[in-house]
Amino acid sequence: MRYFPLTNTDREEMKKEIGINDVKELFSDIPKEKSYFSLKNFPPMLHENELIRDFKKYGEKNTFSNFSSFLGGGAYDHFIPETVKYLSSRGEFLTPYTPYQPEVSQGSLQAMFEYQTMISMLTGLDISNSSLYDGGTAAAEGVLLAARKTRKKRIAIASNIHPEYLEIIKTYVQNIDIEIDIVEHDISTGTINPEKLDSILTEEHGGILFQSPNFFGVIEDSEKISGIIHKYKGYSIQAVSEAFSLPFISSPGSNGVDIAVGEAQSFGLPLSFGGPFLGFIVAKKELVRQMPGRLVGQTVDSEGKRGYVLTLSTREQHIKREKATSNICSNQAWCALRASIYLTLLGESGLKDISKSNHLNTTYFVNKVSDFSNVEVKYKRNFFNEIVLEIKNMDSELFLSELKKKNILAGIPLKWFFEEYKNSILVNFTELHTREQIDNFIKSVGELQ
Amino acid sequence: MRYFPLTNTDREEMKKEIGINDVKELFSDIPKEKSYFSLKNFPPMLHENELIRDFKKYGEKNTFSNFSSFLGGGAYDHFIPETVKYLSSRGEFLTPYTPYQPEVSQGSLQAMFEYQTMISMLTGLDISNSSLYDGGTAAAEGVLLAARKTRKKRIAIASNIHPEYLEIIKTYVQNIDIEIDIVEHDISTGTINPEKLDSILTEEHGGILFQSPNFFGVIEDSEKISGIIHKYKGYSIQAVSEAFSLPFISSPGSNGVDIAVGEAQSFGLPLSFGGPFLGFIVAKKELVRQMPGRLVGQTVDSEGKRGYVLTLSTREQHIKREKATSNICSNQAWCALRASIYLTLLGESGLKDISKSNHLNTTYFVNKVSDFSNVEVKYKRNFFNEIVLEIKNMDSELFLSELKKKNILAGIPLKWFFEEYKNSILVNFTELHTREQIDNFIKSVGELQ
Amino acid sequence: MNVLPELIFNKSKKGKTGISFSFNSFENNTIAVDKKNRRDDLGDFPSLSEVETVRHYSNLARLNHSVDHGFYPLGSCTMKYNPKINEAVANIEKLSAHPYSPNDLVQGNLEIIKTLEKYLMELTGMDAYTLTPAAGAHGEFAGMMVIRKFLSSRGNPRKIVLIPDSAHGTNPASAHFAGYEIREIESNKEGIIDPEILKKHLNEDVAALMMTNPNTLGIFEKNIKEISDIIHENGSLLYMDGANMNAFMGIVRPGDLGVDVIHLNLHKTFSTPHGGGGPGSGPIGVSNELKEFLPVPVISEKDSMYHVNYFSKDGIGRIKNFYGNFLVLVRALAYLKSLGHENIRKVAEDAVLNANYLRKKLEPLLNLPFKSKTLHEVVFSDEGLKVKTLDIAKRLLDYNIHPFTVYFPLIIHGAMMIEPTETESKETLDEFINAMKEILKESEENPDFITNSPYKTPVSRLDEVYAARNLILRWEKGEQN
Amino acid sequence: MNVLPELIFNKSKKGKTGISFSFNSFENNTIAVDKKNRRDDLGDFPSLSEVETVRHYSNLARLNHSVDHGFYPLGSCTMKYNPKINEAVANIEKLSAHPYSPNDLVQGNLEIIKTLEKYLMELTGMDAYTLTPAAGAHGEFAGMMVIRKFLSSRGNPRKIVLIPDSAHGTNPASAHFAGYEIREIESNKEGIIDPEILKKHLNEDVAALMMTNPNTLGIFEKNIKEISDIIHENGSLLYMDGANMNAFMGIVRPGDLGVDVIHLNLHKTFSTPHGGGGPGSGPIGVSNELKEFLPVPVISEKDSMYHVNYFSKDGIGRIKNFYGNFLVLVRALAYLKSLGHENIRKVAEDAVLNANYLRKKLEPLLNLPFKSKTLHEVVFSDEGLKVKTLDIAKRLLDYNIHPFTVYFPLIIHGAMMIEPTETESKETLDEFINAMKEILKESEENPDFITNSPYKTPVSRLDEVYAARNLILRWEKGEQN
Ligand SMILES: Cc1ncc(COP(=O)(O)O)c(C=O)c1O
Ligand SMILES: Cc1ncc(COP(=O)(O)O)c(C=O)c1O
Repeated sequence: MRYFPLTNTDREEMKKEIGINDVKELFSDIPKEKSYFSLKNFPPMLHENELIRDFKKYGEKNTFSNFSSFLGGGAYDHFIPETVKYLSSRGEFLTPYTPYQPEVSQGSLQAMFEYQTMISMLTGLDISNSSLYDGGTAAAEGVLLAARKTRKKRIAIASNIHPEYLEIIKTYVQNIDIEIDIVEHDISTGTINPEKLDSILTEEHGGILFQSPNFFGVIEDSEKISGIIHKYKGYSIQAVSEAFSLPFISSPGSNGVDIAVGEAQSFGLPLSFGGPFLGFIVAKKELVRQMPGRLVGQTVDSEGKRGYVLTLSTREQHIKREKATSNICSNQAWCALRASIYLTLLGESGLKDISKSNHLNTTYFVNKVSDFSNVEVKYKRNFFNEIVLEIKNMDSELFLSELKKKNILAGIPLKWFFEEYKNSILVNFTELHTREQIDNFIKSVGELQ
Repeated sequence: MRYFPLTNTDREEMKKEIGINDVKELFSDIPKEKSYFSLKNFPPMLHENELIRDFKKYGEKNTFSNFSSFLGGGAYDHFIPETVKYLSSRGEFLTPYTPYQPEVSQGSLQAMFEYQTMISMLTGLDISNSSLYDGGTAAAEGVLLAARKTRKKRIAIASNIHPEYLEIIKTYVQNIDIEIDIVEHDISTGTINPEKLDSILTEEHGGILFQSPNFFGVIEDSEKISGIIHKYKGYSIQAVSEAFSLPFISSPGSNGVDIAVGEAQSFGLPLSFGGPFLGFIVAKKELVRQMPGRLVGQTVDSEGKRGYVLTLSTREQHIKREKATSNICSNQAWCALRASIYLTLLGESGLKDISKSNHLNTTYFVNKVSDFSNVEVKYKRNFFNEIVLEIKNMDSELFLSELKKKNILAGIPLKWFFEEYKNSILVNFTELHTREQIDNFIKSVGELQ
Repeated sequence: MNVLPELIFNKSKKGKTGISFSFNSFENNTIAVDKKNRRDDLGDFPSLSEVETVRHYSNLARLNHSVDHGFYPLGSCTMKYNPKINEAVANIEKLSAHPYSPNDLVQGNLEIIKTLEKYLMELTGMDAYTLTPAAGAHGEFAGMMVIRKFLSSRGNPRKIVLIPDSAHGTNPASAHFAGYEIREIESNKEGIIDPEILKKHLNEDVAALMMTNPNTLGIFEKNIKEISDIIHENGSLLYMDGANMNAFMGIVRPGDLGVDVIHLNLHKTFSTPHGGGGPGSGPIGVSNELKEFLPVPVISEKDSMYHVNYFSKDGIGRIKNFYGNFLVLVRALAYLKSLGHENIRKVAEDAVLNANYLRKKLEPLLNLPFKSKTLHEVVFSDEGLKVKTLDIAKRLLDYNIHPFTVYFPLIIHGAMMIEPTETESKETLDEFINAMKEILKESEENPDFITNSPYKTPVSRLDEVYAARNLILRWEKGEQN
Repeated sequence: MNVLPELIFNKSKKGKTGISFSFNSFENNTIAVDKKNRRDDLGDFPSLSEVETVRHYSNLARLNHSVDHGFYPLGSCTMKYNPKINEAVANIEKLSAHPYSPNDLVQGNLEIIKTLEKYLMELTGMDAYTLTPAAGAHGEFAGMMVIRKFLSSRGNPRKIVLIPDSAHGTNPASAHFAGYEIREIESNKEGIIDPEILKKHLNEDVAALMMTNPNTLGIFEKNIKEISDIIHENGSLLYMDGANMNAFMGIVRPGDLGVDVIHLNLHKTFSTPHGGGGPGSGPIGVSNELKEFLPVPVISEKDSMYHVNYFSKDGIGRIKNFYGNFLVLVRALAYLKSLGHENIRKVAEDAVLNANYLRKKLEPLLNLPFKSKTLHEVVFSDEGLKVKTLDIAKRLLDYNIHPFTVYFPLIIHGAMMIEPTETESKETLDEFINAMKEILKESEENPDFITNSPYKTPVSRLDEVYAARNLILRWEKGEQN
C-alpha cells in the first residue's frame, strides 16, 4: 500500500531490533479476547483510479448543480479566483499543524497576523483571534466572552439572529451559569425595536447579541443597540452571518459594537455542504485576555528581526486546562489562511465592487417583483443581499416546488424556523447570479401569479 | 486589469521621471502611420469568471469523451496519479525558465539530472539530454547526431517507424546534405528483415533509424539490426514512440543500440490533443559532445558541496551559433520534470506492473478475437500494447464508423499512412481500459461478423 | 535584510486589485440602504495586484515546515502523510452543495455521511455517531453534554468528572464547559490509571471518567475493562478520548471494552490535512443508551432515501452549523476506502512498530520515565541532560525535522513526546535517531551551541516573552511592523 | 549538511512504490513476447513510496527561484506573470483529446486553434499562421524553410541569410539547418541595422534578412520600411524574429511594415509558463505569397466544420507531431481573451514604460553603450566597473531577484540585458534599482565581497568549469553523487 513506506525487510529488521517476532506482541496490553476483531465488514481497498470514480458517483447522486440556486441563510455562493485555490492548496499551508515551533512556521504565522489585521479592519474593531469553528460557535463564544469579562450571568439575544446560531448558543450555555433572554424582533420591520430593547435590558445583562444584517437580511440599528446596552454596562455583540456585508455597511466598530462574531465563509470558501467554514471573533482591546482561541503576535528573534509567534497562551486549555477561556484547540486555521489570500487578492476595490454587486442584484429583483401580486418583499429597504419574500397566493412549499420544477431553488422556507413567517422564504443574491438567471427567476415568479 | 500592477499614479510618476508626457512618445521610432492600429476586431476582455466558462464551451464542443477509445499511434492514455499533477503544477517548477543561474535553480537542475539518469536506465544507454520537443523531432535529431558524428551523408530509415516521425525527419534534412534511404519492412512480419537490411546498408551509411515496437506495435530484432549497422561503422538508432514499452522489453542499450530517441508522453503527460509531449534522446558516451539540447551535470560549489549546472554549452546555439549541434533553445523541460515525478512515484515495480498490464490487456483482446471471422490480428506475437487489426468483411472505414455508433473509437485507420494496410486499423490497449470496456469492444466487433 | 516578506499592508497601494469579474449592469442602480448604514471606505485595507499576491503567499509558504517537507513526529497530533488524491476527491464540484439544498438533491452527500458513520461504528464498536463536531475538543464538549443529558434523564447530572493527570488540556476544559467540576487522578508508576486509586475518587457525585486510551504516554490503559466495570458500578459513565486511535485502528474496538462515549480525531487518525491548525473533525460515538441524546442534525434512511432531522426531542441540541466539517469527512472516508479491509489494521501495526523502534534506539540515550509497553508514541524526559527539551527541539529544526511535542504530558519533566506515525520510512526514523545522537553529543560538548539554536531556520529563536509583554496582534499604520 | 536532498537513487529501496492501481485480472495471463525480447529488471531504477516522492519534490521546489517568487528580469525571455486561471483552463479535461480523434469529435479544439490563428493574424498583420512549432527556434527553422521553399519555387533557393551581430543564437543556427550560409551584419552606432551597411551585403545570393525587432538591445529597427524595400528589391525576403513582441503588441503590425515571415514566442509575449525551460510555442505567420509553403497539418473551415489537412502539395512538410504544443496554445488564447481589445495595447505600453523607468534610473550608474530609444528592455555594459557582470548577477541572487540576462547580446561588453515586463510593480522596480545601487556601491568598496557572492542561496557559487571537465551527467551506483 503506497501510504506505508516500510518494506517487509524493514519490518523484519525493526522487529529484530526491538526483540519481537510478531508485531502482535506489541499489542499485548490490549485485552486479547477483544483484539484483532474481524474487518470483514469493510470493503476491499480502492485503488487511486477507483477512488476518484467512486466519489464522482456520490457526486452524480447529487443533482443540485442542475438548479439555479438562491439559497443563502448563512452559506453563500461567491466567486473564488483560481489563484486562491492554487495558493491555499500548497502543501506548506495544508500539511503543517498549529505553529508550535514558530521558527519553521513563519509562513502560517505571518499570514495569520495579516488575517487578524484584515478582520479587525473589516469590523472596525481592535483584536481578532485566528479563527473559530464557524459562525454559530463564534456567536456562542462571543456570549461566553461577554459573560466572562463582565462576570454577569444574563445575556440578551435577538430573536432574529440565524436560528442555528441561537440553537448553538443555547446548547453551549445549557450547563453553565448563563441565562439567555430572547429579545423578540418587530415583525413589521424585521428588526429589533430599540425602545423595546431598552425596556428589557437591565444592569444584570452582560451583553446583547444581535445580528446585522439579521437573518431576514435587514440591517439593524447597531449604533442604537450598542448605546442602550452600554448604559447597562454590558457588551454589544454583533453577529454577522454574511461577511460580504462588512465592506458595504457601516462597520460594527464604528457603531459602538464591542465584540463582532460570525461567519467568514464568503471569503473564498466554497459552499462545501456547510463546512469547513470560518468562524471569526474580534473585539475591543480590553477583551484580549479573555479571548478564546489562538492569537498570533509580533515579536523579534534573537537578532532583533521581526517574527511571529502564538501568544497569550496562558488563556488556553493546554496551559490553563479547566480554567481556560475556551476548550478550543484545533481551529479552522486553513480556512483563515484561505480567507487571507482571498482578501489580499480582492483588495479594497475588489471587496467593494463585489459587495456592491450583491446589493444591486438584490435591488434589481426587489424592484422587478414589486408589481407582482403573488409575492411581496417584506422588508423593502436596508437589506444587503438577502430578502424575505412572502408568498401571497399559495402555500410557500407549493411555490418552492413549482419553481423547483423550473430548476430554480428560490429560497429557504422560513417556516423551518419561524411560525410567524410560515408563508415566506429567504432569498439571496450574490455576484454570481447573472442577469439572465435573475430575469429567469423573476419571469418564473411572475408566471405563478 | 489585474495583470498590470502599475496604478495610474505610478504611471504618471514614472512618465515624469522619464521626462515624457505621453507613453506614445516611447514608441516614436515606430513608423507613425502604421502604429496604434485599430484593435476593434478583438473581442472585449473576458473576466476570470467568463473565461473559464468560455473554454468549457470549447470543451463541450468536443465530444470525444463520450467514447471508449483505443487510439494510440504515438499518443497514449495512461493513468496519472494526483500526486504527479499536484507536484508538477507548483509555481517553483512551472514559472522559472531555463536554469541559467544555477544557484537559485537547484530544484529544476537536480530533478533534470535525475531525469537524465532514469531515461538512461530505462534505455540502457549512457547519457540522456534534458528533453527535446517531441518524439518526431527527437528522431530527426537522432539522425542528425549520427550523421554529424560519423560525418557520413546517408542514413537508412525503416519504413515502419511512426509515419509522422518519418515526415519530420524528411523535413529536417530536406535542405542539408543528408540522404535518406528507406528500408522497406516485411509486410508478412511487420518488421525489418535483417538479411534484406544487410543487403541495403553500406559503409556510406552513418546509421539506421528503426522503431521498436514499430508503428505496427511489433518488436524489432534490434540486436541484429544493431549488429548489421555496426559492421558498416554506422550507428544503430532506435526510436520508441511508446515509452511504456521500455520497462517491458529488452532495452535498446542491451541490444547494442547506440542512440535511442522517442516520445515519453506516456510518463505522466495527458493526451492534450498531442502536445506538449516529451522528446527524449539518449546515447552512448562517445556521442556526448555531439548531443543536441541541454545537459545537466554535477559539480561542486565554492564550499565543495554537490550541485548541478547546465554543462557542455559550447555545443549550443547561444555559444556556437550556426555551428551548434542543434538550434534548440526552449525545450520541454517541464514535461521532463513531470516525467521525473511520475517515474519516481511509480518506481520499478509500478513501471513493471503497469507495462505488464498494458500487454495483458492486449493479449486478452488478441486471444478473444482470434476466432472471429471478420477480423484478423495481423502480427500475433511480439507486440507490446498495440496491434494491427485487419478487417476482413467490410471496408475499414465502415467498420470504424459502425463501432463509433456504439461509442467506440476502435483504432487509427492505417490507410491514412500505408496503402498496403488500407483495410487495417491500429488498436491500442493501456492499463486504463477496464475489462468491461475491452469485453464490450470484443462483443461489438463480434456483432459485425 | 529580513527573509520574511513585508506585510501586505506595507505593500499595498490604492487602486490595485487581483480580481476581475463581469458584474451585471442594470439600467438604474438603486441602493436600498440608508446613508447612515453605508460604509464609504475600508481605511487601510490592503490593495495588491494578482502577481504581488501570488508572490506574497508563495514566499510565505517557503517559511513553513510541513508534513510534505519532512519528518513531523509531533506527539499526540498524528502528523501522518495526507494523500493528494484526497484533495482531488474533496474538490469534486458536485459535492459542494448548499447545506440547505432540498434533501432529494443531495442524496450523494447524505450517503457519504451515513457511510462514514457506519464505518466508524464498525471500527469502534459504538452504536451511533454524530459527525458534526468540528474538532476533538468540540467532540469532547458534545460528548460530555451527552453524558450530562443522559444522567439528567436518569434524575441526576452529577457534579464531577475524573480526569487523569496525563490528559490533554482540552479534556478538563471541555468537561468544565459541560458544567462539571474536574478531579485529577494521578497516574501510577506504570503511567496508567490504577483501579485502586480510581476507586478512592469514586462517589455518587462522579458523572464520568474521561480517559485517553492509549493515554498521552502512548501506553494502553490495560485495566480498561476493570475500570469500566468499576465506573459503571458507580453509576458513572466511561468517556474515552480516542484521539490516539492510530494506535489501535483495526486492533480493538473501544465499544467492546465498555466505553460509553468516544470521540475520534479524523484529522489525525484519518489523515486529513491539519491545515496549519485546522479544520479538523471530532465525531463522537456513543452506546445505544446514549443515542437519543446526540446533537442535531441526525440523518436517517427510509425507503432508500436519506432524510435530515433537524429536531431531536432529547438531544443536547445543535453544536455546529449545518453538517459539521463536511469536506473533512469526505477526505476521511476517502482515506478509509483507500485502505480497505486489507490495510486498516496495518496502519496501527506500522505506527506502533515505528514508535517501538524509536523507543528502542533512543532508550540508551534518554531518560524514559515510564517503561510500560509503548504503542503509537513514546515520551522521554530531559532529566539528566545538560540542555532542556526546548533546546533539543530547536536544534532539531536545523535538521529539517519538526520536533516532537514538548512539555506535554505535564507529568513528565521536560517531556519529549514522539509520535512517528506509520507513514514514515525506516530511513527517516534512522535519520532522526542520528540527529538526536548528534544533538545529545553536542549538548555534552557544547551546551551553549544547542541553547542558542536553531541556526538554519528563516528566523532565529523567537522571543515569546517579548510577544506576550508587548502584545502586537495586528498591523497598525505608522507603527513598526 | 547539504541543503540539496539526496538523489532519489540513494533514497531508493526495492519494493516501494507510490502508485496503486486496479489492474484487470484475467483467467490466464498470456505473455505474447519471446523471452529474448523481454526485460527482467530495471537495474537500479529507484523505488520510493508516495510520501517520500512528495517530500523529495517539495524540497527540490524550495530551491528554485521563479516568477511566482520574485522579480525575474531575464532579458529577451519576457518573464511575465503567468496567470493561474490559465492553468485551470489548460486542465479542462474535455480539451485533452487524443490527437487522432475523428475531427467531428474535437471541433472545440480545432476552433481553439483557428481562433488563435485568427487573432495572431490580426495582431501581426500576417496572412496565415501555423501554430505547430514547439518553440521560437523551431519557428525560425520552419520559417526559414518556408522561405527556401518559396524561393526554390521561384527557381533559386539562394545561399545566404543575413543576420545582425546582435541576433539571438538560434537565428544563425536555425538558418543554418535550413541550409543557408550566414553572413553577419554589424550594428551601427545606434545599435540597429544601417540600410547602407545592409546594402553592401546584398547580392543575388542573399535569400533573406533575419532581423529581430525590436532587436536584442531593445531598440526598434526604425528603418524597417526602408530595409524591407531594399530587401525586396533584391528579391530577398524579410524574416522577423518576433520574440520581442511584448514591445509592440497592439502598437504596430509587422505585416504592415513589409515583413514576410515572423515567428512569435507564445511562452513570452502570451504569458504561458516557461516551465523551467519549456514547453514553448513558436507560431509562424507569413504573407499570402508564402502561405502554401507552410507545414502540415493545416486546419480549414468548411460548412461550419473544421477539417484537418494532413497533406500539402507545396508545404515544407511536417515539423512536429500532431498539432504542436496544443495546451500552450490554449493558455495563449486564454491570455489574449483575458486582455481583450481594452488591454492588448497596455501590455506593450506598461512593459516599455517599465523598461524606460529602469533605464532612466540606472543610466547614472552604469554604462549604456547604445543610447537609442529603449522599448521593452535595456542593455547595459560592465565597462568601467570594478566587478564583472557575472558578479553583479550573483550578488542580485541574495536579494531574491533573478538577474538579467548576462553576456548577451555579444556586441556589448559584459552585457546586462534587463527586461522587466509589464507585470512588475513600480515598487519592485524600485527595489531592484536600490539593490543595484547597493551592489555597485559594495563593488566599489569591497569588490571581493561581490566576486564571492552569492551568500544566501541554497548553494554558493557553482563551478561550471569543474562540471564541463568532469562530465557527471547521471548518477552511477557506487560513485559519489
Ligand atoms: C489526546 C488529545 N485529545 C484531544 C485533543 C483535542 O483535539 P482537537 O485539537 O481536534 O480539538 C488532542 C489534540 O491535540 C489530543 O491530542
Ligand atoms: C530574440 C529571441 N529569438 C529567439 C529565441 C528562441 O526562442 P525559443 O527559446 O523559444 O526557441 C529567443 C529565446 O530566448 C529570443 O530571445
